[in-house]
Amino acid sequence: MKRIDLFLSEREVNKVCKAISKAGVPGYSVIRHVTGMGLAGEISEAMDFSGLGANAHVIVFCEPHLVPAVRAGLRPLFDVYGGVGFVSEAEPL
Amino acid sequence: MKRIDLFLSEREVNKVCKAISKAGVPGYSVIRHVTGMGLAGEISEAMDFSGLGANAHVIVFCEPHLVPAVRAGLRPLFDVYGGVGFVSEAEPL
Amino acid sequence: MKRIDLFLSEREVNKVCKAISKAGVPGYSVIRHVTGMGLAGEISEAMDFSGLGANAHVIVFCEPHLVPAVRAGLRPLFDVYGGVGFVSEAEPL
Amino acid sequence: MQSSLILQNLVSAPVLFFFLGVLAVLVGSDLEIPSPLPKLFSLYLLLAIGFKGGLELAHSGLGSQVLLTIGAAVLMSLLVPISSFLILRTRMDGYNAAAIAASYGSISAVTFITAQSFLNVLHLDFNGFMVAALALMESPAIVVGVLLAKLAGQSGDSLKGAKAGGLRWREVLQEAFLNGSVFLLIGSLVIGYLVTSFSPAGLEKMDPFTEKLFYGALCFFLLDMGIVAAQRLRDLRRAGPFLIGFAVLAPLLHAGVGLGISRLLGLSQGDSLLFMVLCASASYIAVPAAMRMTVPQANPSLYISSALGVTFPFNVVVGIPLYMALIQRFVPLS
Amino acid sequence: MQSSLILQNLVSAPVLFFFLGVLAVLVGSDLEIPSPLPKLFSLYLLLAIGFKGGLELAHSGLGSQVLLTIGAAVLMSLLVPISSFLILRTRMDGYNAAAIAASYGSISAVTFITAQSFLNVLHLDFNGFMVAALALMESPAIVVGVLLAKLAGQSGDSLKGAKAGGLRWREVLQEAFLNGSVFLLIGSLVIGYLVTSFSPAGLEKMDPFTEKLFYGALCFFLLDMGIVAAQRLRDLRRAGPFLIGFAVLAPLLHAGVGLGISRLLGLSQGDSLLFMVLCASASYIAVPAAMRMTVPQANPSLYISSALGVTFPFNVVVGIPLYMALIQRFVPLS
Amino acid sequence: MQSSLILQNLVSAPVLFFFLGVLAVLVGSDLEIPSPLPKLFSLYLLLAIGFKGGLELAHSGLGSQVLLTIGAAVLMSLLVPISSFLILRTRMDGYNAAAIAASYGSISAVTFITAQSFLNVLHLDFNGFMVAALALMESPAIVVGVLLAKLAGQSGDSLKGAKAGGLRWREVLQEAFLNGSVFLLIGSLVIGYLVTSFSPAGLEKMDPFTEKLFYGALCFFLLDMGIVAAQRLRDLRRAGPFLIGFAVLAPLLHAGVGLGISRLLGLSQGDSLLFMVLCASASYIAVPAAMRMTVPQANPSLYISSALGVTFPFNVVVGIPLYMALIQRFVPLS
Ligand SMILES: Nc1ncnc2c1ncn2[C@@H]1O[C@H](COP(=O)(O)O)[C@@H](O)[C@H]1O
Ligand SMILES: Nc1ncnc2c1ncn2[C@@H]1O[C@H](COP(=O)(O)O)[C@@H](O)[C@H]1O
Ligand SMILES: Nc1ncnc2c1ncn2[C@@H]1O[C@H](COP(=O)(O)O)[C@@H](O)[C@H]1O
Ligand code: NA
Ligand code: NA
Ligand code: NA
Repeated sequence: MKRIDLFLSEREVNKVCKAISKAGVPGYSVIRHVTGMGLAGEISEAMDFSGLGANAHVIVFCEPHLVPAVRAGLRPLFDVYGGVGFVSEAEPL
Repeated sequence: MKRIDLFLSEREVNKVCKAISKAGVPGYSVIRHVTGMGLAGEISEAMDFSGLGANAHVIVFCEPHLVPAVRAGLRPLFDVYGGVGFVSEAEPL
Repeated sequence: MKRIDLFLSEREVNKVCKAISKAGVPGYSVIRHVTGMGLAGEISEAMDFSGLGANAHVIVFCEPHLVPAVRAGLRPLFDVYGGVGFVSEAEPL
Repeated sequence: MQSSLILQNLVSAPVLFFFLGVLAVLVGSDLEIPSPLPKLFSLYLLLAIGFKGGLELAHSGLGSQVLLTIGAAVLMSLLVPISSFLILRTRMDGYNAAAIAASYGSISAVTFITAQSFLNVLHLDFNGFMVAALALMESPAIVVGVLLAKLAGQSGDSLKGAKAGGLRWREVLQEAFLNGSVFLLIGSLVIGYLVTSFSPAGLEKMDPFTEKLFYGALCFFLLDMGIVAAQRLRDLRRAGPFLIGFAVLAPLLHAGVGLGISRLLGLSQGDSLLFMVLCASASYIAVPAAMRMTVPQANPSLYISSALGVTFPFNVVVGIPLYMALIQRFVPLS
Repeated sequence: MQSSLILQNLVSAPVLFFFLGVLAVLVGSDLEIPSPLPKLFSLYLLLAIGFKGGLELAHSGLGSQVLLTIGAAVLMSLLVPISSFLILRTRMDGYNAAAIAASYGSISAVTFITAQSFLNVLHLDFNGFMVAALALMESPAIVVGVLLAKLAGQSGDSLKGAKAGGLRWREVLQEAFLNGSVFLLIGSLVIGYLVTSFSPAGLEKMDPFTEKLFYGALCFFLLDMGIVAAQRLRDLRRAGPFLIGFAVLAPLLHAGVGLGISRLLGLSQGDSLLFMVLCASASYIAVPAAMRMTVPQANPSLYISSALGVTFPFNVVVGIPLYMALIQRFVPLS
Repeated sequence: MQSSLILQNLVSAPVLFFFLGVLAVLVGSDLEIPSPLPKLFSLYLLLAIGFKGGLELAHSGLGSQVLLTIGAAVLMSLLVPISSFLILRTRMDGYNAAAIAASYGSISAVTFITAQSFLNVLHLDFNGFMVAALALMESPAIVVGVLLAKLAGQSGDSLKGAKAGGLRWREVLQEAFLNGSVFLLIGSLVIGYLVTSFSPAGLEKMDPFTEKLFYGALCFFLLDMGIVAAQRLRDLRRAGPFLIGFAVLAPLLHAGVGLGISRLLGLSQGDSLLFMVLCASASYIAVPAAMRMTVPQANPSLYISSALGVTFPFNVVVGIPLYMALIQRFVPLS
């Protein structure tokens, strides 16, 4: 089993969730109000009042064979809006 | 060392924390306000005003020999209320 | 690639972020409002109104050779203020 | 008459803000009231409604009509779940039937408040003790719901009920009586009563908070309720026509019974409307939170969607003016 | 005269709380208004300003001067982005130029509110329909901004524009007209209008919420704006002197044009100030949220920092009294 | 007399809401005020109390009695930590003794506010400059606490003190004077003073926010304080009888000294109560946040639990009426 960790702007969370659902994952979890630092510089919650939001952390546990579909679904979004993803090993409890 | 990731409804967080403490883990961390998708369908924060809450993400780092006790403690809760758990490898920094 | 998970008091988040930036990591993510249990006992959000805060979870994905620098930068902070860190394996998505 | 009542109700600020929330979802706006702000408004409304209820209860005293009315209300909160369960059980499993039945036996504080605002606009009086009735209708319905679920579970059609084992009474009573919403409402009622009785100087200082701010805060909360209710409409399609039909017809039926009881008790027009609304409304605050813990086998999206997605908007938009029209026909102006 | 106006403005509570927020950041205090509390205040201010605008629009009616003024305001929100783009394009890429231009074509509701408070202190009247102008200036500027970005993208200097493909009109219009802030503002305006027209009894009950609480809530929000604006100052150094210069000179230029139009339309002194402030202010609520989605190639820190870090404080501290001084010179007391 | 004062205090809305919160925890209700809502109320209370204090300071001016009283208050905030440290040091390590001592030298704004509400009910006047005293008592106690911890660390019994190295003065002063709570309180005081002095027209517009809303917001905050204080009771058992005894006897001792100073200064009955409460109360807002950073060797659960779990409820429930009874005996009605 694989664990996928995605970090992206809260504004695109719905788009990302749709993309990974379409890839066929059995479930996912979303943590909002994540701040951080990446290529696009520092992201804080200071502009939250404007609807701009901070980052979100999306966690997906799925079978290894789904990873390419998830990657393919996210590539266009990450290319346009930024965001990063990482994969690691896991097993069900 | 093992890393255990649990996702469950916020309503049962206290029960789950008690169960893993009883299993003897040295510590744990809890992230509330997690939304997501699983067997029980989509979970949002929309009903938060009613005390229903969204999901929580519980993270435990512990020695491998404790994993079976954690699993055994959580099984009855997950059977009744839903929730999922995953295990992966880790080491202290 | 390595994944580093840090748990520490919200009060020291800025200090920790500075320390890991100095170690040269390419990015990091911070989740605040984390509660939990560790050597220092139970940490809740109950004192948030006072500016004391709960815990934060800092996640860093970086090349393995940076891990010692991160560790060295955090050691003095963790020694004084408490906090724990864990490392695991990961790859870019 | 009736159409003017409906219009009167429709152009009130709280109802319009409810529609604004619904519209936001329908047209795809990203308007949202982020958590925990809705909780702030729900805590505030419970505190304020409880405090004001206690204040007026202290003024009206605990006469026989007060006790009779409260008794009748509690009785309804015991009977409605049972009759609803019998109807629902014909088409769905016992756990879901029990959880939905508990919802309809209990009340919706926001529907009640909206009815009060409506009465204000019509310059019709109502008694403060109706809030005591409201506060006391939450818990019995929860207890009955859990008992029904237990009964249904034993009769063999349980999903994962085998695990649930014996009835955990302590937990059931805790959820029924110590549920945060119920506790705050009753607690504020008692505080309002005590302050009015023993330290009336403090009332004036609470007034800007519990009274003046109330209407605006209600608008804000209803904006959020509109958003949440509209999001629930999607779930509803999955629930099917039977449940949707129940969610519209049950309030009518319960309001009708409520009207009959109001006549028997000789309530005023204003109190009659509030009594009918208590009977007709379904809980989406205390009951879902309690059912999630005590009847985990039931599907929350069913009981939340029918109570919040259908019955609540129905009562707020159509029900309140409709019940008022019936009252104007059958209840004499006292 | 002018210096007394500046002082008058400087010692008003909202402006002082803004400075307190700025000071907190400069001296390194850990004072913060944690999320989502600032959102509560921004939602509240939009709701209250919209509702009050609708109320006054219902009182003033939609006469020809009202329509002319609103028309002129919308025209400014179309022209300002174009002229700003042409200036900005000389020194930066098309995407950033377009996104910043959209910001300056749109408006800042908080600057507008602060100008209203300023007028209150001077006992100068203004018309409620100016809020309608404010509400209608957000969306056109967003649409123009996206069109400019698209044009710039096609002319070849795109960063990652190749991927963006054809203009997604649906998404652009959604961000322009259904953006949460725009939607709430316009929706509250319509509700204020409807309630005033059809159910005026409800107005008095809204008053403590939308009117009485307003000034204090504005202070709280400006405290947060001061913190956020000061945090932005750092980003600004990276933006360079050209953008900083633009962020100070553009409001002056736009306010000047606004003054000319006010004279043409024969607006009163109060309305002239509001019109000038609408032209001079730049959006940091609706526009950044919309640009992030529709022109992702632009760097948010540029358009947010210039609008929020420079133009907003400039208008609130120096601009408003300065524009008023000009008005006292050029616009007769009606 | 005294028992009627206690009753009078007990049935006030703020105190009753405090008890409701305590009760919620004791009976196991899931009532909670989710974060960051308590922060909203604490920021609001600090802003409002500061602003009102500044307003009244502007009215009363900075006469010699004002300066003397403030000076005496600051002196107490320097001496109380030292004497408390000497007592606490007999039974616990230096770091914990120092951190707890700092708490008791500083003040609790909510206790102060509750005392003001109590005076209002008794129709006793008090002077606005007492808020200035309150604002100035936070920082000195923090500095003294850190110095004591440093001293204790050097005398050899440090836990992990070796690492702490030299005193980081910059950080200590930052935590003492720029701590968010202290900064907002003093900042609002200055703003209230400036607005009152230079732009009194703005005062009336702030009034609904800072004055009218205050009592209700205090109730809401005390509901949360009740919950948090009751949760702390568990920690307290671990703290042991010595600390619990200290947490009850220290306020009595400090209030007694405060009464003596009040007599010397010739304060009115109202001001005497506020002065005694400043001396008797212990900080659980600014000081814990500061000690966590500057004396990390101390165990937060000790200083928070004693200040918030024991001293705060003791002062609010028993202390205030008791001090008032003493005042009625020893301070002449001016
Ligand atoms: N495959 C998954 N990956 C990540 N999170 C999951 C996954 N499956 C379930 N979850 C989380 O666990 C919660 C409960 O799952 P369930 O009990 O299956 O409804 C969901 O709402 C998600 O937040
Ligand atoms: N074994 C663990 N697994 C997960 N989180 C932990 C663990 N130990 C400590 N933590 C987190 O780290 C925080 C600080 O730990 P400590 O410094 O040991 O009190 C705790 O409050 C927890 O949130
Ligand atoms: N190496 C990293 N480790 C953890 N989080 C990261 C890392 N790089 C980026 N992120 C997160 O992903 C967000 C978007 O990254 P980017 O698109 O590179 O700006 C950042 O704001 C961080 O929250
Ligand atoms: Na009912
Ligand atoms: Na503009
Ligand atoms: Na003290």
